[in-house]
Amino acid sequence: MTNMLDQVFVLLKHRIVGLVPMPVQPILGAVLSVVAILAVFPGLFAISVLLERKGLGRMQNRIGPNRVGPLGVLQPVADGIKALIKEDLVPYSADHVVHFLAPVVLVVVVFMGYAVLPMGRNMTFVPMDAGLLFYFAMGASAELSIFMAGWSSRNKYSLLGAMRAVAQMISYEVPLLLSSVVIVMMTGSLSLDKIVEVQNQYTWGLPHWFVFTPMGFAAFVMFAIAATAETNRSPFDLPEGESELVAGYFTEYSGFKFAEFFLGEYVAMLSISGLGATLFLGGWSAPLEILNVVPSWFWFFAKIMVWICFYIWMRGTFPRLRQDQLMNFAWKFVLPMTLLNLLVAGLWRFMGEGWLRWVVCSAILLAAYVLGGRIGMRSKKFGPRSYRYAE
Amino acid sequence: MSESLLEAWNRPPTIEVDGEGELLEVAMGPHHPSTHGVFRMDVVLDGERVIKLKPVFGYLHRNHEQIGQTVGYLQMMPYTDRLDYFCSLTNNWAYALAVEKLVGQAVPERAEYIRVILAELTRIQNHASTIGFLTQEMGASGTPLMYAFREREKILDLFESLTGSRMMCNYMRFGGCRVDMTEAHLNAARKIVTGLPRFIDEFENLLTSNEILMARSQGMGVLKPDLAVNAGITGPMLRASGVNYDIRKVDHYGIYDRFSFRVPLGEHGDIYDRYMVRVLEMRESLKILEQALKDIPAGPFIDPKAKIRGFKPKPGEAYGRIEAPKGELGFYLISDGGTSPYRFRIRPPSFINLTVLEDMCIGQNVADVVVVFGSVDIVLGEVDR
Amino acid sequence: MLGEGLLKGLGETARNFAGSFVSKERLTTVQYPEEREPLPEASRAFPFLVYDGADWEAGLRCVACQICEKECPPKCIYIEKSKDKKPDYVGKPQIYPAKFDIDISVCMSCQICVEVCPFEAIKMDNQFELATDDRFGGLLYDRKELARSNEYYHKIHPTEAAEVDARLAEEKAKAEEKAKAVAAAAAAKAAPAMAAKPAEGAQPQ
Amino acid sequence: MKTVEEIKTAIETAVSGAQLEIVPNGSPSAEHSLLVDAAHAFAAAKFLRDDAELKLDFLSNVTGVDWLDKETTEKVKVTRPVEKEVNGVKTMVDETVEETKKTVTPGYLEAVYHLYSMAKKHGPVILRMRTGNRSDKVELPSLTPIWRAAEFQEREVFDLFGIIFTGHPDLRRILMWDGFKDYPMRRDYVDPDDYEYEPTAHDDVLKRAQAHLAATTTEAAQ
Repeated sequence: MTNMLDQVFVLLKHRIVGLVPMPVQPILGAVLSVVAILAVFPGLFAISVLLERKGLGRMQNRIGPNRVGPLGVLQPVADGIKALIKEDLVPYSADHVVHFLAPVVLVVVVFMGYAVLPMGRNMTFVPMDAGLLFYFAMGASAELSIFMAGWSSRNKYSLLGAMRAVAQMISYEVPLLLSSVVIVMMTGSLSLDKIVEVQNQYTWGLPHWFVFTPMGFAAFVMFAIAATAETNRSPFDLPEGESELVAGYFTEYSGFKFAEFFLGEYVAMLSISGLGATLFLGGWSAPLEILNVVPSWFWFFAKIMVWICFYIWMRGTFPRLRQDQLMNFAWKFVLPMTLLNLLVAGLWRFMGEGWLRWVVCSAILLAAYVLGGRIGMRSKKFGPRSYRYAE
Repeated sequence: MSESLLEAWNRPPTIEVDGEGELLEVAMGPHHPSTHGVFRMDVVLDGERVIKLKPVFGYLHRNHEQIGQTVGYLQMMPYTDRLDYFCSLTNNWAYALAVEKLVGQAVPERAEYIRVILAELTRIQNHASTIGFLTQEMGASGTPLMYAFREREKILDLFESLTGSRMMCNYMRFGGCRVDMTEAHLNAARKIVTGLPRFIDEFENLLTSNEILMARSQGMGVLKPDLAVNAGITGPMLRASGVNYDIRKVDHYGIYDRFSFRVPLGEHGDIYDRYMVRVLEMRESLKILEQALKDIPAGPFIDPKAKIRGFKPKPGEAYGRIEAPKGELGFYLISDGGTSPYRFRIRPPSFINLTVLEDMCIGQNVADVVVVFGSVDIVLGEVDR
Repeated sequence: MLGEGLLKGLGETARNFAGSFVSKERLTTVQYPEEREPLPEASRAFPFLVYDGADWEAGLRCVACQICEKECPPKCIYIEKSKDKKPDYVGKPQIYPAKFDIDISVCMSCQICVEVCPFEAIKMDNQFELATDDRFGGLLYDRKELARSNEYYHKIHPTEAAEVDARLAEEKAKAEEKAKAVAAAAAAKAAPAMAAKPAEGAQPQ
Repeated sequence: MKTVEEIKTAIETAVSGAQLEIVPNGSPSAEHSLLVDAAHAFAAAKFLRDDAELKLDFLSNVTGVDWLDKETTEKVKVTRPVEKEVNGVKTMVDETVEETKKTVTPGYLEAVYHLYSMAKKHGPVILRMRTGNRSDKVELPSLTPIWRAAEFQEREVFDLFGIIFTGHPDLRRILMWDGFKDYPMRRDYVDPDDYEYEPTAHDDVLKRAQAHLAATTTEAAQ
């Protein structure tokens, strides 16, 4: 029964595909999967937008949207309708073709990433051997669309935003990749399915998630930071830094194209959360062995939503960094840490079983973090201050 | 479409400057999310580095000085509310002080206490919201701002129950105040004062040790003390540069010599110091409030001989100034014996504090421009008047 | 340690998030059109004219002295005096405003008109929902639209209205006393004359 | 702090040739000011800032004042030869007649500077400068090189009063837009005719509103 529930979508797909003649079956299967992804993730986008607005509101002692539908749950629908019926303004001197293509490219590229994500047991659209590689290739293409948008708008704010976005995303791609390499080293595979399989084992009822190992945890933190920067989320939301650049690269977009950017951003967020969950939090595997009765796809989506909530929480709390600080942080702190982490992962591998490797690896990483942080703060002369008073 | 407009649109976005290469010229404002209203900065950028910055004023210019010269002395009082609409009560006080100086009007003791209480409450709510706006400009999605407004609301509720209006108080009169602060009002003020330290602690927890805030504000927008003095900078911004000059301590206007409070001073003159000086000033204001609310005597709240109608000062002039939350707010009045001033001049702190905006921004990043600008703490109603 | 302040901040927002579900203090929103906070008594919006009794036209306290018109800072009051007179609250015949307009779009709610009015005739209302889509006429209130009963005044500013009523009653009493005294004096003056008159009349022509 | 008289003598000894005058202030505040001639104002201001005892390092307030032409009428007795017929013979006789004489004191623009000391915590010292007249001789030396605080304020005085500060680094209009012609803070400034809807107009405004209405209706009729 639990197995049935777990595999309900897979079985459903097989049943439907079985209805058509053999030669058409692969195509229908692909179409079904695509439709499912295109239906589920924009739905999740709507939910996370609502969650963000409500959650942010609650953090700021407000209620948040509560007028459309009960408790405001229909707010995303209203927003969508509004975006659809708004006039689509294109600046006179903009490059019309590129201006039109930019949001389309973003949405397409972002959805491509889902092809390799295992969303449940046997629920990977394309179980690719080099899934991780494919994912990063697709993720990197998003920069193209952002640059297209910024350049074609012929707006100075857009241009500045696009420049920032490209610099930032390229910089953070490096730590993002390197922190994932740790997982590849531990599993010996680039296949995301394989990575989940490795984590889906239990000792004393506890899972073997990579986040519970020293270098896995370090990689997880680095990955989270880089993922935030990669999706242009607060505190790394400089490309659209509202207070300085109005709306950054999509300043000149309105109506449905604006909505597409919005959608692209959130879907990218969801997908990178999905990747993070797959790599470090065991993908679709349950957090405790006894919880395996709950279907695997539930765990996958639950982990995504928790990740999104953390994003929202950060957005509600932090101010934004500045461009050069962001770059410094990426190249001078996160990157060395990820490199060290690779070293530690190697050490872990060769030290063999036992408690010693836990202590050594944790100590190395912790010391590096504390030292690096302190040196970084010192060199920039940051720190708390004391004040004098005049009577 | 006209040819010139077309040309303007097709012009390349960069400008050529000798020796500097291609530069980007951006007009930040008047329609910009972080210019606190309608203010414009013409910024010339090399990449993201600021090469030149020229502030452009006047989008909210209503010529208050001309209004002041056409309407009578009392009639100007409600207009002063509309200068710095965040701190109408300190504006009222500065104007009342100038007129009282012009005619030699004494103020009863209770009225002085009421003025101090209201001015310090105004200072707290202004500083809190300024920090909120500052962090908003750093990109904190409004959380500190909302917390600041939560507390500000309590203070404004007190203002409304006392003066009848939340922001446009029009409360002070020459020789006192318009209505008395009853025991209920005083108790409400006491309740606010006891609740505020917790709020400031919360605020500091959220911000003071935040590494991102430190990175964004420490060493940014430095203002050297010599320049600050020479450029006539006043208020928290001056004290953040380490110059000990608080008009409450220097002029002892009102009854400020009766209270024990300290003046926090910064050391580096950067944005972080401006932030911290404001936080510490809020704490000092709380001290003043505690003392004032304890000591407030009974008595008349306005000089019974004070004239409301037919106010005609003798010819002469006076310059009255107070330490408003944003700096030195002064009113300069010349009377020719008529019912309205011959010359009415406002010395707006936020306007003059902008003198050094360019000096603080040059060489910084474009992202820092808005933060530096936010740390100056201006209200366009007062800048443009 | 790097990140300590960030964690502290995260803790603070989490506390507020959780607090918003349990404490009113951390969820300060008032959902305005449905939920309303009671206005404080001193709250003021725009001026209205007070009348006594049931008939607004007869009971208007305003005597068209035009002080408020003169003292109004943005000059939003326009008064035309009447040609005839009608009795005021004391009973003395007084001029009344034939026209009394306030341009609410210009008015800045400073209540200086209230302060300078010697007849307690103009007071501040606390009605603030006056939006209209008529840019010109819609916000120009004539005396009928401005007139409110004394009971209404009592309802919105009870303490102040009670003081005003006491003061007016005192004035009225004084005026009546004075009138009585004047009448008595007149009577006293008239009495000898009256006494003399019949004597005169008695004289045969 | 030194009194105004002492400051006056101090400046006179320090800046040779400076002509100073104390402008009394009739109000109870009794803050008398020093009138400095434009030629020596810069040197005097520099002295005030740098003098060890005064050290007026903080320029608080800069403003302009517009003093209109003053017309004074006085009755004077004038003796002049008048042709008179005395006993049928025309002779010239000196006669004293009373005449009203109108003298026009030319108006001027005035710049007022309020100085304080942040180092010594005293003040204010009020410095005044006057232009020659209100039309063509409106130059005054700028004190911006001495106090940066004057930068925007002098621009404002230039914008609203029309005093031209020579030596100001960037003298442009500040509150009004660049193409604006008049100086709106002058006492004789006439604001533009835009009285379109004035339901509660008074006095001058009423007259002008009516004139405007008449003008627009005739325009519309034509």
